[in-house]
Amino acid sequence: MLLTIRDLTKTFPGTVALDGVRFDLAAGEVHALLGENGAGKSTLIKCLTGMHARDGGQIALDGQPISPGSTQEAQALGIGTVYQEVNLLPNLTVAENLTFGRQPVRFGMVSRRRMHEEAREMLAGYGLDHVDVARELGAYPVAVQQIVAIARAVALSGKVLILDEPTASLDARETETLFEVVRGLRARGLGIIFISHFLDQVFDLTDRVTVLRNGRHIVTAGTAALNRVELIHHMLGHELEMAEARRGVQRDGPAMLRAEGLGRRGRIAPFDLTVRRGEVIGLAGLLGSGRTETGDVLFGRTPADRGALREPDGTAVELRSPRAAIAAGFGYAPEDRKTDGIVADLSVRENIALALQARRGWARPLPRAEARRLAEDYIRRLDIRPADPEKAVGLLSGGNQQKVVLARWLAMNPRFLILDEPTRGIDVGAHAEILRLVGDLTDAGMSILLISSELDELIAASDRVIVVRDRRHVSELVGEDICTDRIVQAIARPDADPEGARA
Amino acid sequence: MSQGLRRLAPQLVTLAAVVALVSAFFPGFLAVEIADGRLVGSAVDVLKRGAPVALLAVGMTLVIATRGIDLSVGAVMAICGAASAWAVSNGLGLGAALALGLGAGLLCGLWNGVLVALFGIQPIVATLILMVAGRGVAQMITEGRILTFSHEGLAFFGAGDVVGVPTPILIWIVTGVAVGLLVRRTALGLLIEAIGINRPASALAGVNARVLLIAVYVASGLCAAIAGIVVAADIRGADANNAGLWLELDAILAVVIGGTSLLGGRFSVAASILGALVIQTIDTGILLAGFPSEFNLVIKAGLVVIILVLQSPRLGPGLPGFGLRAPRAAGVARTEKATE
Amino acid sequence: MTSRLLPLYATIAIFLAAYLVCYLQFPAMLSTRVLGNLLTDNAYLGIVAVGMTVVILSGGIDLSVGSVIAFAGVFIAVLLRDTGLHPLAVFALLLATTTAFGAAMGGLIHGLAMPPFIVTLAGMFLARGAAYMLTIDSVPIDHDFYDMLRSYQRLPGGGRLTVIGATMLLSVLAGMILAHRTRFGTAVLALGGGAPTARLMGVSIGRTTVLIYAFSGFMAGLSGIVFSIYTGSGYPLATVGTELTAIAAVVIGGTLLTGGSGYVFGTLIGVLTMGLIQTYIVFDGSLSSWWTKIVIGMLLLLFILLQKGLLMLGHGRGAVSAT
Amino acid sequence: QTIGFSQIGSESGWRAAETTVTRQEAEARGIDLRFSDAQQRQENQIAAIRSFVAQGVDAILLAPVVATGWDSVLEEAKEAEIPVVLLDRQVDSSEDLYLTAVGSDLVHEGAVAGQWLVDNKPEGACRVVELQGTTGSSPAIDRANGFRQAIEGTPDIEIVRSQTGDFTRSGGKEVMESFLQAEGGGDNICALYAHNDDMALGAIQAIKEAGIDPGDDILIVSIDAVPDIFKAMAEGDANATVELTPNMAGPAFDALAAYMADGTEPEKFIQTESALYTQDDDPMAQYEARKDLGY
Ligand SMILES: Nc1ncnc2c1ncn2[C@@H]1O[C@H](COP(=O)(O)OP(=O)(O)OP(=O)(O)O)[C@@H](O)[C@H]1O
Ligand SMILES: Nc1ncnc2c1ncn2[C@@H]1O[C@H](COP(=O)(O)OP(=O)(O)OP(=O)(O)O)[C@@H](O)[C@H]1O
Ligand SMILES: [Mg+2]
Ligand SMILES: [Mg+2]
Repeated sequence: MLLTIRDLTKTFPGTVALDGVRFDLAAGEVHALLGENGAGKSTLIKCLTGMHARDGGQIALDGQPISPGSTQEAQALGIGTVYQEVNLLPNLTVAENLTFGRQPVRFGMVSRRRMHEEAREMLAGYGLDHVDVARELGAYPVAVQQIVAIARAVALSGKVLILDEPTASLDARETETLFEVVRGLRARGLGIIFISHFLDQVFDLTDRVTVLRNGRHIVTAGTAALNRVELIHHMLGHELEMAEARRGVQRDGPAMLRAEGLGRRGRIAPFDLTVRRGEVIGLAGLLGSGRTETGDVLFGRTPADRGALREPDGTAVELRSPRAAIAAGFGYAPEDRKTDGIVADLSVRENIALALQARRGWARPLPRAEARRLAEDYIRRLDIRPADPEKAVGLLSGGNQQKVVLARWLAMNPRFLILDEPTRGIDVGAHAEILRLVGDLTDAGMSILLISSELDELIAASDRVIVVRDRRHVSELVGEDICTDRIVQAIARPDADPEGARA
Repeated sequence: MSQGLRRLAPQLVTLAAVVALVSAFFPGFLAVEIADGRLVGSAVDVLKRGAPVALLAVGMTLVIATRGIDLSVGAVMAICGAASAWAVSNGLGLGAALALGLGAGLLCGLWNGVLVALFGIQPIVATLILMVAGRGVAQMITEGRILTFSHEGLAFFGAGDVVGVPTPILIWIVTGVAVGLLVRRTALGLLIEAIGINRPASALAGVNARVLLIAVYVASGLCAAIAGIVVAADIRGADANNAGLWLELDAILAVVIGGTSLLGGRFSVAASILGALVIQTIDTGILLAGFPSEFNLVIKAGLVVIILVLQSPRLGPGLPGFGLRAPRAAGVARTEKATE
Repeated sequence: MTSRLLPLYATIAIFLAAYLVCYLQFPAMLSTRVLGNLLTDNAYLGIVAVGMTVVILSGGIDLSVGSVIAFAGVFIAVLLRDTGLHPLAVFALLLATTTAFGAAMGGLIHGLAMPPFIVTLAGMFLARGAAYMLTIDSVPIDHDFYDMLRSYQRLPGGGRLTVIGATMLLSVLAGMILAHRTRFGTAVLALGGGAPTARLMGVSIGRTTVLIYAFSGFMAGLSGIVFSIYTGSGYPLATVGTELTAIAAVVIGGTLLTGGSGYVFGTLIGVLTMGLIQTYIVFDGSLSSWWTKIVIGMLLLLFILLQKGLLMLGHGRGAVSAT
Repeated sequence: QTIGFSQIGSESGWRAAETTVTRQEAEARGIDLRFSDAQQRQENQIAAIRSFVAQGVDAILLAPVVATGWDSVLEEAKEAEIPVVLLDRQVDSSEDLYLTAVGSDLVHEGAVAGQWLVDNKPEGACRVVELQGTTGSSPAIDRANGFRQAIEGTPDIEIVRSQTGDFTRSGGKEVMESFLQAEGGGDNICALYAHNDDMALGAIQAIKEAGIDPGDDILIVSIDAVPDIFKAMAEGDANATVELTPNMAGPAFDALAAYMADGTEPEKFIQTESALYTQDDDPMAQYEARKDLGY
């Protein structure tokens, strides 16, 4: 075995994150690490690479016990990692990020020319030829950043490559590129740990699977020997009740909002959109196509500079700021939960009550008992773990943080809710739970704008799908047209954009 | 209630330790007697002399909770003291004097708040501007001299007493309790903490970050105004050059000793006031102990370092009473930096 | 590439424009004499600001530098007076002391997870207090070697390029190389971009923090040497508040106080801008004490607002962020 | 005629008065005065002098913030043939670098104050507390020394406590409060020596608030002769002050005029009088005479 982990234990105050976990990684395999949100996957990785000090257990690489104290030491041992949360430094250039710590040096000074050359070489094969390595990383979209992070980790990993949810913000094409690279590395004899909530990808890419649940090792098996249902059963400890697709349930509620030529220069071209009561509108498109921008304009985050949003009776809805939008009964769960969603040091209770409190105004505090009831209610309904309303949100696992942000908006009971990638980083169980919730909410009359990169999800949940391309709403699909082929077709439109052809 | 006490425990222990230390050098430190119907004693002096820093610390706590800092409070003290002194020495009466002083503080706070919240200037720089220019404004009011007055009504705020208790003590207690109640009995505290921890996310949740930011700087300006009036009333004169000089640093120190992080977020007004008392006890203790003046700074620096080391979250668990500060979630998922 | 450089260009443009305005009002401002003075008079500030830039780039702050400069002056003066050591030996001792002092602060900041603002504030009290303990008097420095250090190169037009002015330019150059051309510099920027991320990237946070504050301590020591050459004495009350001037210069130079973005060369421009303001006020000579303060504050504000304005124009769009 | 004036700052009422008087004197002589406020910083003063030189003024007045460190900039002025006159404080540079110095002898001031106490102390032992100026500033050092020299031969007088009050009123008041606490509520103190009047005025308030009678129970002697101390004297709260005249510029301008007219070299030190004022010198009249000088 390339890497063996035995009896790994890690406790945080109030949480046993890992409880005697074992894990093996062979050279030349891709090993999936699976489990619900908060199962302990990221913690396992962090203990392995020295980010967290482990409480107990042994780790051996090539039979030698190792105990890296920092990412640096892990890298020196040949373990390259793409972490789930923070990855790279947006204020440094792409080249600096890629070669960080190993920049080519001459006479003590970094040779920019050679650094840029090296960086370009490292990026070769990822389809990022258009990226200027001398520009700051922050100038590029998340997807590019994610791939840069992967390229860096690949270059650093002599023996082991760890990918913690690398595909969460990638689209299909980029995911495929990544998989090609991973397969190449596997062929070269590397061991690869792959964490993901996308089971399709797991079956597509990996050789073996290890499932964690509540910090315990549940099973390790060859991927081919498992089927989807078994796998989910291992992860959840019970069967998954699937939410049925909405198609056919078609609703024609009365129009509730009408956008007329709403747009903002440089962000999103003017678009018309009618939102009906109780319907789910899906927004499909490639990364950077302008979906988030649509949401931003509708919520007043980047106020529109043209057009208007009107009530059915013709009065304009004021959308100059998020506050105005909230006052108009809107809600918005943003795409980037870490920077725009959670307030890390506040407790789960306070995070859930935050928007409600902001709407009530500072002078009318939400009684503590009421806030607690609210928090406990949503902790139960969304299965937020650990179920402690007083825990600081920043200490929750990624997926659970996402649920807290959702709970904040559900507690507001808005009439129009914008969900930008609500299921990113969320496990299968919660995924289904959220989709079911979307169904329940619309039944109760709420309208939802759903932005998602997962076509299956869009198809399952939407009454209508609007396709966005190059910051423009290009087509609208309803009824039977809502299917993968039609959407992909509309997104790609080969004649316009031959390069991004197959999504 | 017990939770509140737990939050204050490190500060209370620190204060007790410093008091014990000073008492070792000056045994009569805690003795309080009643002379001419008023309380006198070193401990009373500490409470009285601590008033300016305690008042500044109240406002500074709110500003720091929003991840800001207010370097201008010393200069604002000078301006407001000067404005009040100017008013009484021009025969305007007590009401006008207080109104002018507080009004000046409000304007200064508004100025800072607008620069920070609307123009997006970083707090250190924004308030540095008023720190430099403000003292000039104060000097302009007093024309460079010490503007003395003999108005008993105004002097009462610095040198008077109510049933034997010096007025400055009552003023900071009342201000502290009022602000403490205001932020904790309403949702202000929560909202301030939220924008301090993650302003973009809070704004997106509908928190009116701009107005709140301006409000905390205004609060800080008002606290500085009260402190400025107390100081001017104390010496019956506005000393534009020296009133509040470098007190902003003491106030910030008080907030930090009080356990509020300079990175914003969770705060406690009461703990900051305790921090101010710790600093004043050290200052008074140095005076009482009778060391030569050139040792003052070294002693103060040494004690501050020791206190900070003992309160450090990294050393916490080993020492009873300390390290009770909750581990920050910062390491896990804090927004790195408020992008502009 | 450009977006990071934009604040730098804005700073340079504003400085040149301001110089033009001054020149139009007082033609003597464009003499080599004034230019030479700008370098000499701000040499100590420039040097310490280079150290401050590195600290600020890492997301920290160093409030101790003003006191350290004063300490350095007193240290040199007292040692030269009381011992037979050669100035160079004293310089070496001093630089070792201030560097160690900086390193100790860096160690505390990292080791205790305390904010730099507070640790260096304590350092500020401590260094000033240490200066007092050496002497409370101002001590003149009388040494032949110092006369040599005070030599200068005459420029056409009566100006002088002094040794200390040249030292400042060299320090800026060294700072530019360190911050922008070495692995250490990248690590500093990484730290400024966010410590947790930097840690994930393999930056040794503790080592880097210690080195950063040690560097700042070293530069403060060097600045103290230059200051002692400039004034030919040591005085424990010298350079009170210089840390704030240095911070203002760094910020005017286009470095973000939050860290992670900025240029050492911009700091040079920031320092010269502060010097220009000072010179302009002296040339004008009509401001009372209080108007001097108010005008300095307003000019600072003007520079910062102009910079913001230019940046916005450069980005080609208005307020982007939501509140 | 253009003359540059590098002033230390405006840290005290006395200094503000000096600035005012200098301006008045310049105006009376038709001099174009270029004023520069150095905000207590020597480096600013040096830079200002260099700018004056670059500007080509006819003469420079310098009130040096500290005694040391002026050699090179004074040399520069000398090279440019611009005479420099020092005001109110000395420098330790060679005498040929400046035309003359106008000022009072700080040590002498302290000595005058000390002598007054020697002459007026009550019978028996006298425990004195001292409010020092800003630690490290030359007036604080010299005034402390002068006072000690004067009381040296009088074993009855003992300085029991000495702390800095930073030359400010509030500093004086705060430190005096702790002195009173430390010295048995003030019963053990016979006299207070303050390095300037402002601190004395602050201390007087502290003494009054402690229920003691300043001027009688505790003798008060200080230096500067600012208007407010005369008021206190008139009310019997203060006993004596040593004058430091703010009119240093008058003699300086006269010396400069003579020098420029025919090259008359003035004396190197033009000492102003350190007059002693007590309650017997009609303090109210003194107050009226001074109150509009910008103190
Ligand atoms: N620094 C920490 N302090 C306290 N608790 C923590 C900390 N980090 C993680 N936890 C807890 O440890 C448990 C495991 O978290 P971990 O991040 O490993 O989950 P995960 O399997 O990666 O989940 P996800 O799929 O949501 O990313 C969670 O209950 C989490 O709340
Ligand atoms: N400051 C900026 N300057 C220039 N372009 C920017 C800036 N910020 C974002 N963009 C561009 O806007 C797009 C935003 O990326 P993002 O991936 O969020 O787009 P999106 O339309 O919301 O797609 P998705 O929702 O799938 O992520 C990217 O294409 C990025 O290049
Ligand atoms: Mg995870
Ligand atoms: Mg998006």
